[in-house]
Amino acid sequence: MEYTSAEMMTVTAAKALENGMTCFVGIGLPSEAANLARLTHAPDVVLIYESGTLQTKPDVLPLSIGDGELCESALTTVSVPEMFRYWLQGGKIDVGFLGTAQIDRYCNLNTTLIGDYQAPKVRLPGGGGAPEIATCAGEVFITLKHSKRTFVDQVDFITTLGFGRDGKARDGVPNIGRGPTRVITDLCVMKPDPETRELVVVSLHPGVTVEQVQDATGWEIRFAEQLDTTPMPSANELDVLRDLKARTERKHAGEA
Amino acid sequence: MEYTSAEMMTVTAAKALENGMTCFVGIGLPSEAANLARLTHAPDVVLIYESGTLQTKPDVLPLSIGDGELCESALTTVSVPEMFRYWLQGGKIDVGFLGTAQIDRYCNLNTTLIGDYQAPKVRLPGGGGAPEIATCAGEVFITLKHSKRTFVDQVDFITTLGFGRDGKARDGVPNIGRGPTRVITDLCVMKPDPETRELVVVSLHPGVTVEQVQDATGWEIRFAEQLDTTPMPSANELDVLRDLKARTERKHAGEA
Amino acid sequence: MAEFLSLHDAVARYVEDGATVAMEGFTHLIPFAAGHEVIRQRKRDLTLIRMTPDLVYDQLIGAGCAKKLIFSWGGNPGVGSLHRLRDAVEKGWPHKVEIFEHSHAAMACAFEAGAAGLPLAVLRGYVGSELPSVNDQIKFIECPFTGERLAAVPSVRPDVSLVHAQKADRKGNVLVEGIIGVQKEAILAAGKSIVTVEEIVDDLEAGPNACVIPGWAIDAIAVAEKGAYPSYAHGYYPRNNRFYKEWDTIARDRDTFQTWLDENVFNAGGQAQ
Amino acid sequence: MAEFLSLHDAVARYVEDGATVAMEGFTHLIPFAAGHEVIRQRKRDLTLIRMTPDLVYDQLIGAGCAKKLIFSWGGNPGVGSLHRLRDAVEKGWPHKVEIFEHSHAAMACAFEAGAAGLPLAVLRGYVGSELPSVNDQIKFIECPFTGERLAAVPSVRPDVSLVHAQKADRKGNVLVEGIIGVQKEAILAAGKSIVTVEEIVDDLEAGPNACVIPGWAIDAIAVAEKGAYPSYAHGYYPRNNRFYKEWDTIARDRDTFQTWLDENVFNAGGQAQ
Repeated sequence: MEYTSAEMMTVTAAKALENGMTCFVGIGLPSEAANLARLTHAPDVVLIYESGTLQTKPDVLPLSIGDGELCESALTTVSVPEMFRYWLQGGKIDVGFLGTAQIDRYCNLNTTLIGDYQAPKVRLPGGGGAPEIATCAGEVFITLKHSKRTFVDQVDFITTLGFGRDGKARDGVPNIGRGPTRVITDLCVMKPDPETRELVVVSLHPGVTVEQVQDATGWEIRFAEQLDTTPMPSANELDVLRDLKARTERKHAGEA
Repeated sequence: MEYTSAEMMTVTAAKALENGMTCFVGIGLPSEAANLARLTHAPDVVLIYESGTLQTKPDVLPLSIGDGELCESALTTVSVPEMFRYWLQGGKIDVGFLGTAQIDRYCNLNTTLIGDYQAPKVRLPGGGGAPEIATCAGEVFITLKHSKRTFVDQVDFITTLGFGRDGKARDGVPNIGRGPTRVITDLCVMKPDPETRELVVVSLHPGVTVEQVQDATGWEIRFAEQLDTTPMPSANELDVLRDLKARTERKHAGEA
Repeated sequence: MAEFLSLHDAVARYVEDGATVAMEGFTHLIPFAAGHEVIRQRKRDLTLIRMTPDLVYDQLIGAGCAKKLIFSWGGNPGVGSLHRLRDAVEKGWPHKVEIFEHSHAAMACAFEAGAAGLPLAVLRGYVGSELPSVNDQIKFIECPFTGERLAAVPSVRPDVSLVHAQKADRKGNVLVEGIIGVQKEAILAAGKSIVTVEEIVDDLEAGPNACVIPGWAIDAIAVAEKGAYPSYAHGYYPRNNRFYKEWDTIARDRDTFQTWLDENVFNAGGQAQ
Repeated sequence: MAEFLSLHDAVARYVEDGATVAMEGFTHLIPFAAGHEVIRQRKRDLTLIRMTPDLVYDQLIGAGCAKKLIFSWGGNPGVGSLHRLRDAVEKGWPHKVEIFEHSHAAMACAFEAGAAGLPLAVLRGYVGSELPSVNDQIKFIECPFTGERLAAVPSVRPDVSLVHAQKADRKGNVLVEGIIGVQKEAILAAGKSIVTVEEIVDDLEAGPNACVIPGWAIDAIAVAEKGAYPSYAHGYYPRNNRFYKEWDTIARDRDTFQTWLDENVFNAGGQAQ
């Protein structure tokens, strides 16, 4: 079955989630991947959105983090302070699933701005839930499209901690999560080196070359000695994903 | 119409509450007085119990601070942390209505113990909500029976602040309520002197003498120059109070 | 005690030029009608607080109402940028807006602390983030029991909060249901509060632990049917996701925006577009 | 993930001698059945935490389970003293119990902070009270923004919490309704949690913002019909106020208490008296 690189990314990101995990879900690509996981191999994955919806099972993908669909299909909905205090900071989240505008070799994320803070070239939306998702969740998965614009040597601003400018920013900090454990793009899967925390490509998507990944990365990226090929999406995964996206499209187009 | 000194106390305490006030209600005498107020001159008095019941209208008096009656007749019921944080500490309470085991000339309250803390002669239940009700509510009314055992020169322990051992403990403290503004007993009504904060008898109940009050007080208590006579309970007030107590008696006796 | 007022009168009475104003609603129950009334009354120099400034704040900023913005995520959810916010921050049009930027966790805690009457909120936050280097309202304290370093931010205590809710009863008690965000906190933390509602009912029909805010904790209630539209009201009408997407085009250009504002706010009575 | 266990097995697995244990329920849903199981299993040296230790804690203390008590109001509500607690504190029978005493506001905030994963709670509390002079767990901090002096207490983080609730569904999600106290906080703050419920149902039939605790945040669920009796369960059975009054006589005398305990706990299977 044919598939696009975007589908490859979503299916691979979905597979990162295990059944039964509690996942704090970012909007956009993470939300797509997390719901695909729920509809395929991980029916009991627990999806939590920062709008307060606990254990939600939306039939279509939400456009915003607080679509009505999320509340209607949730086990219960709590206030936003409770969500961040009891559920995230309280240590109830296994994995935070995030997107980002920029990422660097130490997995630091920038969603604040391009350029200088006082005179930005491009002002981005800001941190939202990410700064504390990244430090309070047990671990963090990141998914985004691979390009030199997004994979930069140094992020313009650390909105959200990966491992800091030197890879050591989590060392010795009490009550902090493990941080990013994998990054999934449309080209490959990366994991931080267990020692230096620098991102290492561990798996190339079928048909993708080392050169392609290097060309789309703003620093000289490392590749694992044992470089795997990411498993292809199954027909079922693609079917479920396409159905989900088609349902979503119809729903959002139909609203007036 | 004849009445007991206990009824006189309750009716007088009830009259202290004005219609529309929000009142954080202690169990026992304060609860009896506050509900009498609601059933007579102050139908829109808002009664709040620390169990989380907001704006409750119990048909019978609760035995505990969290009887089912309180929740069933409440506008809504919130968690106990929310009650203390948003409603009490958040400054939404006009008046806290408290009882006590001991009170001194500066209106300090002791509900902790008689004797020494490490080797108590009598261990009392403790502070409960009172310490913060007394400082976070706009003002505080206190009601208790008058005796040398309860009105002592120095409380054995300041569980709950009146005006401190020297009458000055509220001076210069930011974000603190006015503190006790009246004390109602079965003999009289007292108010703190506006300067020294020492309790002054401002009104004797009908038939009560200055000597009786002095004999029931553990220090040389002051009397206002203009000493009023407390208004007698009306027939309606007594009827409503007796009905309430009879209903309560029947309800609690009937439970198995 | 909640007074039933027209939205015009409520805003005229309680929203003053220069005030600190929170209009809340976490993607749900966003008080568009109230925001438009603020624009129509040409309020100026407002310090606007909101975790997720979205279209209504884009509109307020583009209309020149704002002097400062305190926020944690400023975008068009699922669509992209807020172009009026960006134009103000990047190019100073219609004038410069000063921004104080937080994370959601910190803002949520700051609303909670505001409702709780505290001057500060304490959280395990901002670890490794560079936000503290650009926002001097973020400090750190040491736990006196464990020595752990924790973040502290000032609580949110707006002069006035405006929120939208499903319904009020005739005594002014308000029910908020569904994604309740920080609405209760916004009301309780504020000096004055205005709640717009879809309707007034005899009985809220709320469960024992529903999010009900007593009338005596609210200053003004104004009926604003579809007052959250194009956002949504759980149980009443869905979110107009299409408009959220269209806004990207409308707001991208100053003239298109101005035209939209004239047609849909200034010349549109007391109703949301 | 919540496991459905018998109450015996849940207590045997999760309540260890020497553990810090919170059994909560603010006058409502008091976990009597669970407390009695702890007594039957002769657990020892427990640090018992509870805002309002009432009869069940009086029973636990009289039965010799407790080493320490952290509390804010220890009485028989509306009736008087807890005689077993007094006997332990005043006369050391059956042995001395160390007490750490707070106000309700501080305990409520400490449970909230525990659920929020924080090491401390900050509140405007204890002003002018002498409690800080007898409880070294009460400290004061200075607000870095306003300079105001605020109280700080360690958060409550029990090894295990036991609470009673109305019902669970077949996935172990629990509904608590009515006076919800600090039950949710007790569960979320604890290392392990046991929830007893009146019944297991197919559907909780809860409103959108009801107090529902997901099964994956709970360790064990045990059915205990009338598990809160003589306390009450909103929607199931009323409080037995008469028993609360009778307890005053039962508990006043050591022998009467022992006899009661034998008859109603030790020789009474896995059910509340």
